[in-house]
Amino acid sequence: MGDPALRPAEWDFVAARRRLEAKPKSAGEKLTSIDDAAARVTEGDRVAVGGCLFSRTPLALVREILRARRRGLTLVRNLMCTEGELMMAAGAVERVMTAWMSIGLPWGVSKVMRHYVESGAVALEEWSHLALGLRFRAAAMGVPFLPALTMLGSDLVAVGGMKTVADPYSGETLAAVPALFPDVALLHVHRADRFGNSQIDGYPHMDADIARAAATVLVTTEELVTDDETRRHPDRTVIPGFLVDALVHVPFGSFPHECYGLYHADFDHFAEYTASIDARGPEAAVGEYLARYVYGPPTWDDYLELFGGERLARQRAAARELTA
Amino acid sequence: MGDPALRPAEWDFVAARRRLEAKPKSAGEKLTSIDDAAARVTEGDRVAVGGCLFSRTPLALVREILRARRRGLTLVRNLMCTEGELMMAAGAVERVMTAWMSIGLPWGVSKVMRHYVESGAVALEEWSHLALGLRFRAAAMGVPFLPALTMLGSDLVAVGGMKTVADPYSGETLAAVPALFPDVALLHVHRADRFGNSQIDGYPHMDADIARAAATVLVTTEELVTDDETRRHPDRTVIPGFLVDALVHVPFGSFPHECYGLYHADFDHFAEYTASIDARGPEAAVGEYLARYVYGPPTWDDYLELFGGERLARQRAAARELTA
Amino acid sequence: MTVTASELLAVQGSRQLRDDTTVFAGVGVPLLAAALAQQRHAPKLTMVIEGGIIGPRIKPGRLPISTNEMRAAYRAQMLPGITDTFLFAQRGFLDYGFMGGAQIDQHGNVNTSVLGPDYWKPKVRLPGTGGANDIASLCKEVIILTAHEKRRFVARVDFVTSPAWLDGGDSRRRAGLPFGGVSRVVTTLGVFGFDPETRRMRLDALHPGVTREQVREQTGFPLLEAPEISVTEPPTADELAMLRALDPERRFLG
Amino acid sequence: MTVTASELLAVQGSRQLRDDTTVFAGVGVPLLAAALAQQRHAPKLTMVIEGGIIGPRIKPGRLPISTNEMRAAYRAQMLPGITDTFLFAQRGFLDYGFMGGAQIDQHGNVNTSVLGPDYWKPKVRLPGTGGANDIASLCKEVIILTAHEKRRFVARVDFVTSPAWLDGGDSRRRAGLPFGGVSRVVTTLGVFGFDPETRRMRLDALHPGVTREQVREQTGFPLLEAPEISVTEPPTADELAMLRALDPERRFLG
Repeated sequence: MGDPALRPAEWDFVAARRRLEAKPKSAGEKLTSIDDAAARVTEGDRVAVGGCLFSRTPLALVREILRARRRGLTLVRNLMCTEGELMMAAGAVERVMTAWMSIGLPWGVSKVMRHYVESGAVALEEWSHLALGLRFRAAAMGVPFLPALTMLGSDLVAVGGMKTVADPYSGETLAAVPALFPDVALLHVHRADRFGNSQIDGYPHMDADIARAAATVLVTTEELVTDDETRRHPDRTVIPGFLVDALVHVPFGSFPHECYGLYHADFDHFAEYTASIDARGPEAAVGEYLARYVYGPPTWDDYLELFGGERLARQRAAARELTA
Repeated sequence: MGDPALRPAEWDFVAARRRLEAKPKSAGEKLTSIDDAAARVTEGDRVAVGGCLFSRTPLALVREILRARRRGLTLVRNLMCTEGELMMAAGAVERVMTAWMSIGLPWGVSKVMRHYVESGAVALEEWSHLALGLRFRAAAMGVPFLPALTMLGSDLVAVGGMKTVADPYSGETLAAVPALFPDVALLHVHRADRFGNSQIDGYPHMDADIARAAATVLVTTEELVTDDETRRHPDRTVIPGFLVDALVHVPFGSFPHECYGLYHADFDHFAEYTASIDARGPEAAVGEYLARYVYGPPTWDDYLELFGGERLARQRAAARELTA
Repeated sequence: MTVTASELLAVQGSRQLRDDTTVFAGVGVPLLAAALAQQRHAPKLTMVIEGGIIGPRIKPGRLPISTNEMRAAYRAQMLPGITDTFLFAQRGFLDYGFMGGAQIDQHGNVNTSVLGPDYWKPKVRLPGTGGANDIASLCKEVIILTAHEKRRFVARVDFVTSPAWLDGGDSRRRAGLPFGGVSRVVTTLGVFGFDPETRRMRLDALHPGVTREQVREQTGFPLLEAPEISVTEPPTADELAMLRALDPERRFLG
Repeated sequence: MTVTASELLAVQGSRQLRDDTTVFAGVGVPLLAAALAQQRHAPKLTMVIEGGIIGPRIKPGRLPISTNEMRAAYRAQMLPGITDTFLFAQRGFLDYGFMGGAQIDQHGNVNTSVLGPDYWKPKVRLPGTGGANDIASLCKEVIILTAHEKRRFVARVDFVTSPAWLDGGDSRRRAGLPFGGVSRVVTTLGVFGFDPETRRMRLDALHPGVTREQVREQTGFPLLEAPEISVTEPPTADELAMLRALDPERRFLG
């Protein structure tokens, strides 16, 4: 668990490229069901999760992967939130690679994270926020590392096993941030056409790099549009269809996390959730939560009904007010 | 002239950063006149030109720099077009760094470029298109080089003096594409507010990287909008105001080159221009052209009158038809 | 109404920011301090937020609780993505990094990762660096705002999450960090700098009514003292009024 | 109407492209060939254009003359910028590179930079690489479309602008290019591949009515020959009709 050595599959750009070369890069149909999409995640996969913290998290995909009882996953996300807590409590994940994990200032340090990490059940491999971003970007660019000026001198270097590189021009020593090629990327976007061409509004987080870095790309979209519509604003497309493997139409696919301009994060829900953890402890409280929200409702619509239409409308109005 | 050695000022990220650190990064007013903007280009500067070929070329700025009779410039642009020919014929430039220079397929190899380069008057330092893009990107990222898999094995390596770097993880040899920090960037955008926040429609070319790479950033804009307007679509902004030094409102600021969605390139004008070069030779023909279009008309409006409102309207309609 | 600890930090912090600059600000007190500076003496200051947000307008009463939410992006000028936002810092565009800290040591290094000697078997697992390491590595100048408590001010942090002057002297430069470093620590007791040679923390100014003894008692290592220790100006009525208008529900002002 | 050289190249080139793939295509005949393939047998082909354009619809009669203009971007699916477009190739997303060439040698290397022995004192200065070097370095497979003339087919190019198999054998891999390489040269006389060991150019197929002698006469180096040299299918009426509809003004078809 406490192995600081980088696993070669993370930075092996030759193998990662051969994997892409062997795969069809089709402009054809990508639309499918959420369970068909989730079935492409297999035991032991390194899974990169798009969005950031409680923003544009692909929760419908995360939920479906948990329902499929996947095990032994490595979860990679720059800032982790409740999706990480659910994955830990469900026993799906044995390692997380992240820069930060909790929910947000008002809810303090994540008790779930502390429980599973301090007990040794899950290894938390910490990288700086930029370093994780550059790991995805290096992979997106098809190179094994990117030079940078961050993380040097800190104790984070030893945690992840980052090396340095000498600039061949000046001789200066730079961080050599290693590429991170995920097996699968999970992403949630604002709109896409059935061929997978995907557009994001507002803050783009790291999704574009993650999509290019991963061997398999699964996308859920708030809105499904015709390709005439995506072609009307090609400068809004951030993920081209040829690299998408599966697309699922899931309105409110990030809820109770937010989706920029469409719905605000449900802080009341976070407060209930953390109050329950405070009262009953991580295992019992999150166990109940999983039963109620993940294993119980068969479909995402059933899941959303637990929140109710009024709650969804309220969160939609809050987002509109802030972005109008 | 034929010196293949990289000049340290191109890749010295420490000096380039110190230069930025010493400069105010203000959210204040950036609006000024075209001659005040052009005056910030000084003798011997390394000048990066935004857009690409005959698309979104900052021609109003180029014209004003020629009117100010700057000399000894190094011109950097990924694909060069008539702006490079004018700079060469005016004696403003002693070196160009580019991947390609001419106008376009129908007009053959640039006779102006051949004349000035084959005679030794101007050095043409050739880099691959991606390598030039990565040179700007390395500078934009504040690092001295970026690893890549391009240009290796070709004779271009020796032309620019590119070195290689060993990946510290796999041991593989990669190209180490050196940063290129320009003294000045010249850019033309679709819309900006008076504080310099700039938005581009359609293909973004390399402008965002160039803006981050340069020590001084000069921008012309088709449309001047309020900052309420830029703030309405913050996900459209590609250059933040704090890095812009001077902004000038110049409608049709790229003409007879194109501006995506706003006006089509004037191929008839290119045909007249190249016919004149075919007839009279580069020095005489471009000399006349400079007198008529650059040194003659005192203002950009006077310049545009040489084309006439009907021509501008025709080119506008052609662009609308292709992007509606 | 008396001045709370958070109000004092926000006001004293805001005074550190000059006009015509950029500041990479964390949510909570740092963002409040930056917004106050922008309203009061630095109208041409640009705020940059880790979620990939440039130049937002902070809406009074709607302060964000995370760097990745719509309230943090309210009326922003640009939303360039997280990686590219940090790269602005790496290139040299971001003048100030404005951050808090769980544990800080005599050379300004901050720990927000783990308590205890073994990273892989932590006594207490903290949330992690987020962007703090990057801000500390890349901004032109870092200013830390923190409550001054003995358990926070330790001789050596358990884990260097965010590097300041590392082991002092030129160790930061030697580690491959040619730029930046912590210039100021603004606490509830005073304002601190670092000796330019040893890079050890130095008391520069006390807040009104605070004694050197109080500072020593709340600091877990020997502090240097500037030749002349000044006393800070207390928050003015103007500053407090502006600040309180930004957070009328006192979600961050306590 | 007889089949012109450009029509022959476009049709034979289009047949090289499989469905469910991506092709980085230069303007002119390569783009026409890709558009023909998309219409005829590869509807799920994505065209990628150097100006930073993905998935355009090529508008009949409005063919672009440069990779950086609105006709090349007509109804595109994405406009990611030039550098990022090449990076798709570097990552391995682009199956085919489809390009022309001024001068080509027995190992498939192409020169579009200078004629004469001294780069800095060129006898003739050509426009330069543009993205050709990158396409040749980065695409999974490169297909060259060119008129077959003795002055173009030389033993060794004056200057290697775009690397194919360099000096043959494993010299491409040793130069640091682990991927790609030229797989096919489609000319006005036939279709050529490369010996997998020596990486020397090899005649694989002749166009109908072309003899080996004609090929040898127009080639400035000794050609290998495949054990069985096939004859290509002539362009069909369907192919020609579709192709001609794309370029009714015959701006590229001659």
